[in-house]
Amino acid sequence: MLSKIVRTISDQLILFILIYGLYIIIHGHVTPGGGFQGGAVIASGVVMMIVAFGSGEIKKSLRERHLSVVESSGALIFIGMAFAGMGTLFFYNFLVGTPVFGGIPPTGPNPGDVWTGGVIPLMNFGVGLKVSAGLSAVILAMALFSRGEETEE
Amino acid sequence: MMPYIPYNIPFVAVALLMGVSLFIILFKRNLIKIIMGIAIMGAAVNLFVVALGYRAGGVAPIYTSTPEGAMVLPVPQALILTSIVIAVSVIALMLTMVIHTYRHTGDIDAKKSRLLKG
Amino acid sequence: MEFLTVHSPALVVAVPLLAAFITPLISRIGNKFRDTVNVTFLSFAAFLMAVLAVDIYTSGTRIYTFGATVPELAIPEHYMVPVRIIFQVDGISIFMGLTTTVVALAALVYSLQFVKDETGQDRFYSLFMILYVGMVGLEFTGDMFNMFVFLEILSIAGAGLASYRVNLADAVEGGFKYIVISAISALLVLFAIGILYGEYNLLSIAALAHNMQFTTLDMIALALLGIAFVMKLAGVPLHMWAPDTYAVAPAGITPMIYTSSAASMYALYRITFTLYGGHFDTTAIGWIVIILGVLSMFIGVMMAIHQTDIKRLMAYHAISQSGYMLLGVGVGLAVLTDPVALAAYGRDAMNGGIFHIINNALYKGMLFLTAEAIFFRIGTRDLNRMGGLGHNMKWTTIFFIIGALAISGIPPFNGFASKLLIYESVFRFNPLLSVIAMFVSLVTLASFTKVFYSAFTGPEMSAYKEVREVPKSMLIGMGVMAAAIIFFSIFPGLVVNTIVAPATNALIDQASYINGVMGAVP
Amino acid sequence: MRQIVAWFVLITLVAFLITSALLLHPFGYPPSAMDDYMIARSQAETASNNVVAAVVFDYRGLDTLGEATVLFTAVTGVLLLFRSLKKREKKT
Repeated sequence: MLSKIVRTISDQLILFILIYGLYIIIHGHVTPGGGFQGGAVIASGVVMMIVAFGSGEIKKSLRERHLSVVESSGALIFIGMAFAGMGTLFFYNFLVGTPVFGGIPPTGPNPGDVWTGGVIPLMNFGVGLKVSAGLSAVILAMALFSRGEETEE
Repeated sequence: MMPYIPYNIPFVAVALLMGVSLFIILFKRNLIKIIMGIAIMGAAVNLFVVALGYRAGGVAPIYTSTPEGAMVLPVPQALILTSIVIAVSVIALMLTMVIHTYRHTGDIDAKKSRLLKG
Repeated sequence: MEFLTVHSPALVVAVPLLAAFITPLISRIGNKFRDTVNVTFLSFAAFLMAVLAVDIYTSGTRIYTFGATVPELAIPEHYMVPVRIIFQVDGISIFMGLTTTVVALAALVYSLQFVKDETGQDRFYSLFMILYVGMVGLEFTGDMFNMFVFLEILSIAGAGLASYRVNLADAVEGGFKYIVISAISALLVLFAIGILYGEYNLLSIAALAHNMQFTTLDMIALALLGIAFVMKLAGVPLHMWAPDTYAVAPAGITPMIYTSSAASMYALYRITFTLYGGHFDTTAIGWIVIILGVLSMFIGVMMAIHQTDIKRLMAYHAISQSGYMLLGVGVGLAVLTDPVALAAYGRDAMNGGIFHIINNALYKGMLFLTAEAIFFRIGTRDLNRMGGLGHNMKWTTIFFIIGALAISGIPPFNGFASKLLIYESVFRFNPLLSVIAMFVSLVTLASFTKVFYSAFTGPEMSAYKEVREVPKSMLIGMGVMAAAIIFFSIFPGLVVNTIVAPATNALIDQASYINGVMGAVP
Repeated sequence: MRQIVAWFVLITLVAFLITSALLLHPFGYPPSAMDDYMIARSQAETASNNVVAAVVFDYRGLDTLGEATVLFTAVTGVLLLFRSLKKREKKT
């Protein structure tokens, strides 16, 4: 656990990091970024919390088991989107043209609209969930193990 | 239009970076250094692939509020996105194994373990 | 049913992946339930594989374009190159797929009771399914970069599983060695893919083969790919990882990792025959493959003789048996441009080499399982501390005998069938190679005789009086493989004609692979 | 002996790589048959302004599934290796 100054600042900063990560995930199909990048940003926030508060403190609110479940759910959202396209073919972008994220942007440079992209935003969301939970779980497990605690089953 | 860069210097630089990483992997016996070598090698290959897709004077391949003009190739960027995540995964697993090796032998020197013996 | 047939190439990969993803979610419900779900999903994948196989053997190569509107629409309308990822399943792909599936089913059933008392079972099964997905994807894909991704999937899953028994120091070392070798080879593959991409701006294997000009760049890419895949399949100068990893991997995983080496061998064949075939003088490359094969055969078996660890011994034999496959297919590659020689013996040699892949996956896999069954009961892999196990472990002994006879090429077992094809055809190519192959076979027999005598025969040892036969699911796992071996031994001609010959044709017939994708382009 | 072999491997591979670097297309002027299709059509076919996102999730979606699987595998592997070896009593 680090000094009080670091802990207080981390406590304030984590909110901004989470929002920034979410922004990157949600705007993945309009601006640079996407699920992986945003997920990595969120996981870096978790790493900051682990450094500031120590892994023992974080363990009370964040368990690897739960992270593992979140990760699986993200993966299932992603592969579920791929399965949902099977009316045509696996990975078919079936939402293009429908009311849900289906708006087709004009060809060429344009201001951009979040309500486009078909399945891409949904897949980005699933991947973001998965990456943030997965990387956090890895870091947490390593931090706990180096303190001599083993991961629960 | 940008002028040609002579002798493909970016690609040569990548090849030299690969050489550095291969040197580390072949000659260093410390397991952490071997992992570093693999990380450098991954970075070199990623740089190579993304440099392949650079188009002189091109802009990022994203249409949102972008200036008119040629775009750099999008596929290499998608490929290295995949490749970066794979590199991270491999390194995470390797570090885990090194931590365990250290727990078992109290050492991360490949010479002292059974490693690299037929 | 038609839905399943149309989508089977994608579903074979997606269904076990789904199982891997839901395993952490359903593990709370109970271990029995989780085991049932996993076995069901894998059986369903096996069923889909069978459906796909029937379809391919009746109506030819299947193309599945991910995300297009029609599966066969590999190239978008009014365009000239493929854009999306393609699964292109032909004779050799489905042959490897069937091999993988049989091994995976047997290994999964075997593992059910093997890991029953261990911790971390959920993750074990997740990784097992992912390992299966990696192999099948590698065998089906028609896209270079996709091949790299699946190569990484099978490497990481294999390495994680190889060091499953983290309480043993050598298990972690074996896993580490495997992942280092895999990472290096995968990065070399990626560099080669980068070269090919930079040169042609293509990633599909068929389109690359169509445009291949065999410039210096292509030669360098071929060299990098060759080094990488030989490293991964444990061919002799680069085989150092294999004994360590095979020896420490838990039961059920060793056959899987071994089959993943066979998948890498498939990738090597795919590169040399389909991607580069017909553009260069194949004799030189063929001879390189033959020399690799002979070296693997000879050095592998020589290293095996003096091993005392039963699994290391079998691992060296695995390397040695890989040599036969390389030898057979290498002879085919060397005479690829000579139609007379190809018809006279090249095709037979390739049949032998490819038939040997499935035979070897079966009996080698079963031998690894018997070794692990012994370890399960007596807790050591040291041959000098074994003895008299035949008294109490009757079924294991029988399975071991079947496997040992098959691997040594004793008639009437399937090992003999494939080795005979190799001996006869290679003899007409170059008699010396054939003699070496027979000599290696004899040494193999001697080595396994030694194992049999020291482990199973002799008086009952007092320390092992209480040893019982292994649990039922482990016996079933070995039994599935033994049944397949016996079937293959009784009907070798049938097997060669139905599944091996189409595989050989698929490798030789590069034009039809290319036309499958590029056919629509004038 | 080992050192000599290692130097030989190193020099050969680096020579290969530098040769390939010199022989490749001039930096900044790549061939682009496949990529031009994606740049031109991604907005109409996938409704996405971000061409890279379109490639990642639509044109080459299977790669991304593989990538997600790799990450899942690595996380599972890490947690598998850091697991507690003590057996639980309850729950058969």
